[in-house]
Amino acid sequence: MIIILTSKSIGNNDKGTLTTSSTKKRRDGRDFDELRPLKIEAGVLERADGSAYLEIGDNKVLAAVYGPRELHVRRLLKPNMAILRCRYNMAPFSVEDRKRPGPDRRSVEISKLTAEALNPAVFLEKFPRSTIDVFIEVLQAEGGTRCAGITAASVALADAGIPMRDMVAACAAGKSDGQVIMDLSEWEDKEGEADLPIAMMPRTGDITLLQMDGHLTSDEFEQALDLAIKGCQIIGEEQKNAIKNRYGD
Amino acid sequence: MIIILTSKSIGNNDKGTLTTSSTKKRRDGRDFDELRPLKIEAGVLERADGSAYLEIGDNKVLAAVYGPRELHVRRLLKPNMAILRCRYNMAPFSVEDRKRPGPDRRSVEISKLTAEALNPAVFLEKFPRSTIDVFIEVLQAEGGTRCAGITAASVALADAGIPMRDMVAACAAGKSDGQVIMDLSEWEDKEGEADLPIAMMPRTGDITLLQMDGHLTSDEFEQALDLAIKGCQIIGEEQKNAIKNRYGD
Amino acid sequence: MIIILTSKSIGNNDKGTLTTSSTKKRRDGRDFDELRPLKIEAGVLERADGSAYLEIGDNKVLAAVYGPRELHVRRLLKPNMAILRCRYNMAPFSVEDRKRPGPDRRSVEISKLTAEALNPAVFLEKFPRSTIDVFIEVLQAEGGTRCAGITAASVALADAGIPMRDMVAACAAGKSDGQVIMDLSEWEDKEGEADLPIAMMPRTGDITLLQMDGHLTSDEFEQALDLAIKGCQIIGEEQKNAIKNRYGD
Amino acid sequence: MVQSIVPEIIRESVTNLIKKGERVDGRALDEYREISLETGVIKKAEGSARVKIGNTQIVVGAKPQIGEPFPDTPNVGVLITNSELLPMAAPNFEPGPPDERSVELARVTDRCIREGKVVDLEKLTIIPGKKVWMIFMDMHIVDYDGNLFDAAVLGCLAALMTTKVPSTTIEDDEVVIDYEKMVPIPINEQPLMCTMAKIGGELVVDPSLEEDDILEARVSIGIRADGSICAMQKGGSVPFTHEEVLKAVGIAQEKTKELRKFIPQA
Amino acid sequence: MVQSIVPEIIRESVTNLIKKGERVDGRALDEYREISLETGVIKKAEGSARVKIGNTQIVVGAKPQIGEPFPDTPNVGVLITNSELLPMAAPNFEPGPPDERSVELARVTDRCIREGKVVDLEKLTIIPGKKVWMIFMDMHIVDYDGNLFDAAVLGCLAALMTTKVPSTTIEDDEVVIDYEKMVPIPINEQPLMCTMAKIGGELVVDPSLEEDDILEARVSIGIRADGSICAMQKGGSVPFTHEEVLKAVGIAQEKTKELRKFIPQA
Amino acid sequence: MVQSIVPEIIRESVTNLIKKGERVDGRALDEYREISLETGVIKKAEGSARVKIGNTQIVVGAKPQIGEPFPDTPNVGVLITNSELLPMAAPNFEPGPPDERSVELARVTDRCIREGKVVDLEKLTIIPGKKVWMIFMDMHIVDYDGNLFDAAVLGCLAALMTTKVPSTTIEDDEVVIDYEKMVPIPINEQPLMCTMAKIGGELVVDPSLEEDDILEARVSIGIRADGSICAMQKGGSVPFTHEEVLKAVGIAQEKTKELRKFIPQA
Repeated sequence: MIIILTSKSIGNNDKGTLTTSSTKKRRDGRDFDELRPLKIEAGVLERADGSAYLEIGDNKVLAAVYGPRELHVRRLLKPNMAILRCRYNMAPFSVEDRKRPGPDRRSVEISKLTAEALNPAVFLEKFPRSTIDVFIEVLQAEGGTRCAGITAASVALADAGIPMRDMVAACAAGKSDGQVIMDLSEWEDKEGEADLPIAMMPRTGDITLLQMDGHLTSDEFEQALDLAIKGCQIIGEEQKNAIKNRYGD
Repeated sequence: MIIILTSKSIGNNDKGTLTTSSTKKRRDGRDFDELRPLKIEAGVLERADGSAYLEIGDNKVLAAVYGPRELHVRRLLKPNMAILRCRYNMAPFSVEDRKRPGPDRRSVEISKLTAEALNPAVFLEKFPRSTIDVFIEVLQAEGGTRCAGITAASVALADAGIPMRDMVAACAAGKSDGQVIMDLSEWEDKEGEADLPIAMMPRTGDITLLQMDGHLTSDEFEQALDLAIKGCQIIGEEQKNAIKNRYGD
Repeated sequence: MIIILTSKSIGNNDKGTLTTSSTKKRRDGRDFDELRPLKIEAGVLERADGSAYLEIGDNKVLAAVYGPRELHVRRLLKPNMAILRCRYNMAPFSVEDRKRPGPDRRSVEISKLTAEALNPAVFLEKFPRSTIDVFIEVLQAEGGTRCAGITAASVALADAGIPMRDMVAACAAGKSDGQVIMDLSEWEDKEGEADLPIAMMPRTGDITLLQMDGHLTSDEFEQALDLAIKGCQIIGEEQKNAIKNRYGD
Repeated sequence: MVQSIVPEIIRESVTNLIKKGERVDGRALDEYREISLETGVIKKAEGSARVKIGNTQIVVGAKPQIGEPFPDTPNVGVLITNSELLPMAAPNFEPGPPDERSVELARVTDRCIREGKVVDLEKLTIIPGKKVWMIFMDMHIVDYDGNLFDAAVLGCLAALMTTKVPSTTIEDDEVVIDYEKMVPIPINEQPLMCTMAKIGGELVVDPSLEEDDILEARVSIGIRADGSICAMQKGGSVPFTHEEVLKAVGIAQEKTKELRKFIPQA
Repeated sequence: MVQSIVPEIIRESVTNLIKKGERVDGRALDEYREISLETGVIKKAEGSARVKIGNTQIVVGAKPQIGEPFPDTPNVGVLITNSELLPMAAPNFEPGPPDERSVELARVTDRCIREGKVVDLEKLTIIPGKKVWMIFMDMHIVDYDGNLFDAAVLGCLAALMTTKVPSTTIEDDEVVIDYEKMVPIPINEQPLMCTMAKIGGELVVDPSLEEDDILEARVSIGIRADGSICAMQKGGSVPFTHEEVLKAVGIAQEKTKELRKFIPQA
Repeated sequence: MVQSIVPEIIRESVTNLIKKGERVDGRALDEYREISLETGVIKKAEGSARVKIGNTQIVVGAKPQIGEPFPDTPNVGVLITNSELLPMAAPNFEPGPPDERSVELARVTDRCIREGKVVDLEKLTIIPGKKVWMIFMDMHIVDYDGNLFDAAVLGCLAALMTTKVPSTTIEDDEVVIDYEKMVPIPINEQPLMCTMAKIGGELVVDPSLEEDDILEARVSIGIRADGSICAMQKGGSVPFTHEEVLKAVGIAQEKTKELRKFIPQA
C-alpha cells in the first residue's frame, strides 16, 4: 500500500527534450530541469474518504478529502453542482520559527487558489447541493508547499473515488542564481529572482494555477513556463502511479 | 452633479440673532457661532442605492445606503417595519496615528447612536421585514466626525429615495478657551472644556442625538444647546440644497 | 431568605470517623479533614430562574440557571432530552493579577467538566428539545473555585425547580506539606503536591467529576479520595439546608 | 443580544399609568427604587463595591497595575473601564465579546467618571513619561432590572473612592513598590448620574426593567456636586424636544442630590 | 461574501457580444474604461491617492511609522499592504475581517509593488537592525465596479510616489525626527498591472463589473517600465491554455504602456 | 464540533459484546490496539514523534524558543502544549479555534507531562529571572480513531525525550546561542497515560472510535514509572462508583507497564 518513488532518474532522462541548455549545477546538485526526490502515497488515513501523503525534497504534506457530503449552511450550496472547498494549513512545527496555529493571510490566499486549481478537474455537476472538502496539512515545509499540496490533494480526490476529468499536477519553476530552473528549493526560492508556481491537467495541458512574483523577461518567463509544465507532466505520471499502486491498473 | 457650498457667509449673516455676544476670534479665525467651510454632494457612488460626500473643515466623509433589502438572518427582522442598521468606520489613514482596521469600542458606540439618530426621520413602517443599511466612512478626521457622518448619511438616505419625515442634521457645540462655541475643530475639541454633539430634524426641532462630555454650568449648557441647534439649522439648509442640486426642485 | 452557615463545627464533629489520623495543624489552623467556613444562599438573583451564592473560605461564587428554554440554534437540540450547558467565568477582579475578560483554555475545560458533573443529576429526559443554561461567576477566587461553582450550580438548579435525582456536591482533597488533606486552600493548592477535585451525588456516592494532578501513591490516592468524598457529604448537607431555608421543609 | 418582545398590552398599561402620573410599582415619576451600596466586598481587588438599584445589581472591582502612559499624555495615569453584561443577568444577555449595549454602558460610565474628574489622574504618575498607575475598573452586571447607567456610575465612584495602591518610591530609575503601605488614590470630584425614560411623553426617573423595555427614549445626565453637567447620553429612537432636554437637566440636578447620601464617606 | 447570482441570460448576451469582438459598454476588447487619478487627497496621510477605473474607486493612504525590522532582514524597511472591501462598495460586501477576496487583492498588490521594486526598502533603514520605517499602505475600496487589481496597483504606486517621511538623525543611539523636513521616500521602479478576463474564449482587458460577474477565468500581470514581468495571478475556475498565457503577457505589456501616462510625475 | 449520532442498534451490540467480555475488534477488555511510534520525523522541529494507536495518528513537534519566565517562577522554563483536532482527522471535526474537546486534550496532556515531571524545567533557565527556554509542543491530530489521550501523552513524551536545544552561554548579559552544539533537554520522569471507557458497566482499555462514540464515561489516568499517580481526568455524563475508580487505577498501573516498551531509549 506504500509506494516510494524517486523522480530523480525520470527527470534526468527527459532532460534532453528541453531546448534550454545549462551546465551549472544547482546548490543541491540538481540539474536545472530536475525535480527533487518525490514520493506519493495514496490512502494513508483511515477516517478521510480519500487521502494522500507526499514528500518532495524535504516537504512533507498530507491531504485528505471528505465528500461529497451535505453542508449545514444551506445558503452556500449550489443547486446544480457541488462546491469544492479547500483549507491549506501549516503545522506550527513545519517551519524554522514556530508558526502560530490558525489561518494567516498567506494560507487564506493559498486555500482559495488551491480550490480554483482543483475545480476544473472535478465533475462537480454530478453532485448538486453538496460539498467536497479538501484539507491540506503541511507537516514540513521546504519550498513549494502550495504545489505539493495541490498535487497531494488531487491524489486524495482520486483516492476518494470522486470522478475527475484528469489529475491536477503542480510544479514551480523560477530563476535563481541567474538560471531558469525547475522546482525551486526553499533556498532557491528565498534567495532567487523569481518564482512561477503553476498547476496543470497533464492530459490537456490546461493551466489551472498560475502565479508569479519576481523579475523575468518575456523570454525567461517562457522558459520558466515550459519548465514548470514539464515538471507537472513528470509529477502527473507519479500521481497516476500512486493511484495504480493503491488500486491496481 | 457636484455642488460646492461654503457656509461661512451664511453662518455670519445669521449671527446677530443669537443673544450671546462674544468678540474673541477663534484659533482658526472663526466667530463663536460660525461653522467651518461645508460642502455636501449627493450621489457620488455608483453601486450604492444612495450616497453622499461631505467636507466640513478638514473632515472628509462618505456615506452610502443600501436598501430597503432582505436580510439573511431572519431572526433579526421585524414583522411590521424595517430595521435601520448603521456602521460608522474610520479609514486607517484618516487620523494622525494609523488606526487599526476594524471596529473599536468608539465606533461601535457611534454606530449605535447614529442609527438611533436617523431612525425617527425614516418611514420604517413602510418596509416591513427588511433592512436599510447605512455605511459611513471617515476618510479624513478633524473633529466632529460623528456629526459629519449623520449629516452625510441623511443625504444618502434621501438620495436612495427612502421616504423621510425630514432631514437629520447634526452639529456640535461646546466650550473651548472659556468660550461657548459652535462646531468645534479637532484642536478645540481636544483642548476644550466641553463637547455637545446633537442631531436634529430641522423642521420640528426634534433632537435625535444628544451627547455631552466635559464641564458646563446649566447656563453654559443652554447656550451651547442653542448654538448646536442653530448649527443644525444651517446644515439642514445645505442638505436640502445638495438634494436639490442633484435632482432639481 | 439569607442563610449563613459555618461548617467548621460540622467538619470537626465528624472528624473522628475517618481512619487516618494526623496531628499537624494546617497553615490556616484547620485539621486535615476540615472544610473552610462555608455559606450557601439560594435565590439571590431576581432575573434568573434559579440562583445561589456560595462562600467557602475566601471564595465568592454566584451561580444562575435559565431554563428549560428553547434555543435558537436548533441543530444543537436533542429530540429526546434537554441539553445542559455550562459557562464558568472568572471576574477580572477575582484574582491577584487582573484576568482579561472572556474565556481562556482553563475556563473552557472547567465549563465542560462542570456540565458533565451536573448532567447525571438532572432529569434531562423530561425536557426534550430544550436547553438548561448554567452560569457560574467567580467573584473572588481562593482555591477550589471549580468545586465551589459546581456546588453552587447544583443549588441554583434546585432553586429553579428543575427536577433532580440528587444534589451534586463538589470538594477537593489533596496533599500539601506531606499531609493528605481535605479542601485545599489557594496556598495549599499552589505549594502542595497534589490536588484531587471530585463531585458526587451524596445519596448514592456516585462520582460525577474526577480530576487529579500532582503526585500520589496508590495509598495516598485512596486516602485523598475518601477525604474528598467525606467533604462532599458535608457540603451536600449544607446544600439541602440552603434549599430548606429558602422553601421550608 | 436578542431584543425583548413586549406585548403591546403591557406597553399600553404601563404608558397609561404614567400618563396619569403613576407607575406600576407605585413609585412617583421622579422616585428612585431602593438603593444599597457596599464597598470593600472583594478583598482581592484594591477597590470594590456592590451596588443595587431595585434588583439591578452590579459588582465593581478596581485593580491598579503599573504601565506606560499614553505618548501624548506622559504625566497622566490611565483609567480603563470595562463592563460585562453577564448572561446570568438576564435571559437575553448572551456570552461573547461586549455588544453595543455593553460598550455604550462602559463608555458613558467612563466619560462621566473621567470628565467628572473623579480621579486626579496626574497624581497617578510614578515616573513621568515612563511609568504610571493604570486603574482597571471592571463592572460585572449580575442582575439586570433596568437603569444600569446610574448604578454603574455610583458603583464605580464608590469603588474608586475606596481604592488603594501601594506606595512607590524610585531608586536608580527602578520603581520600588511597598505593598505594606497602601495609600488611597487621590479623588477630586464626585459626579453622579441620573437616568430618565421618556414614556407617554413624560420623563420618569430610574426606569425599571418593565419601563426600560418599552421606553421611547432615554437620557442619562452626569452631575457634579456643584450642579454642573459633566456627561449626557440620549438613547432610543424617539426624539426629545428642546424643552424636555432642559427639564431633564433640572430633574437630574435635583435627584443626584438625593443620590449623594449613598456615597461612601471619604 | 455572498456570491452574486447572475441570470444565465445576461451571461449569454455578454458572452455572445464578446465573441463578436464587442462589449456591452461599447469598448474594444483591449480597451480600458476611463481612468482618473488624484494624489495628495488625504492630508492626514503622508502619501495618498484616489484612483478611478470606470466607476471602481479606491482611496489609498500610506502612513509611515518607525518600527523594528524583521530579524532576518535587519537592514530593510517594511511595507505592509492592507485592503478593505468596504460594505459601502457593493451590496454583497459584508462587514468583518477581510475575506479571501480582500486578502488576495492585498497580497497580489503587495507582491506587484514589492517584487516590482517600487520602494528602495533598504534606504528606509534608520538604525541598522534596530529601527526602520514601516510604511502602512491601506486601500479603501469605496465603489466596486470591476477590476480592482489594476486600480489597486496604480493607486498604491501613486500614493507611494507622493509619500514623504520626516528626516531622521541619530543622536546618542536615539532617533531624532524632524517633522519640519519631510523627504520623499526613495522610488526605484514603476510597475503596473493589467487584468484580463477570459470570456467566451476571448481575453478582454479591464473587465467591468458585469464581466467580472460572469468571467470564466482572470489573469492579472504586473509589468515594469522595461516590459519585464514582476507579478502574475490567475483567478477563477476555468483553465488557461499555454498560448493564452503568452498572449496575455503580450497584451499586458502593451496596455501597461498606456497606463503609464497616469503615473504622477516624480 | 458536531456530535456523532450513533444508531441505538450499534450501541446495543457493542455493549452486549462487552458485557460478555468481548469486543467488536476481537480484543480483550484490557488490551490495547497495535501501537507504533517513530521519533525525529520532522527535521524542522527540534523534537518530534509520530504515534499511532490503532488508526489514531498524532504528529507531535516540539520547538524551543527563548523567552521570558513567568514573574512568579523566575527560574523555571516554560512548557506550552497545544492540540489541533484537524478537520482532516474526522468528518465532524471543524476548522476554527480549538473547541472544548481539543482544549481538554491539550490541558490533560499538559498536566500529565508537567505534573509527571517529564522535563526538568528549572534547568531550562538561561538567565535567572530574564531568559528561559520555552518549549512549544504542538500536537497535530491527523487521524482520529478513538483514545486520543494515551496517544497524546506517549507522543509528547517521545518528542520531548528526543528534543535538543542549542547550547547557550552568557556574554555581557547577552545570550550567545551555539546552533552547532545541540544538547538534549533534561528529562526526569516518564509518565504514561491509560484511558478506560465505561461501557455496559465494564471498564475497557483503549476505547476504539466505535466505543468512544457510545461510552458512558471515560477515565484517563497518568502513571509514573514507579506506579504512582500523576494525573486523572474523568469524562462523560455517567458517574463512576468509588470501587470503579480504584479498579481503574489498578488497571492503569498494569497497562502503562506494557506501554513503557514503546518509549524511546534515552
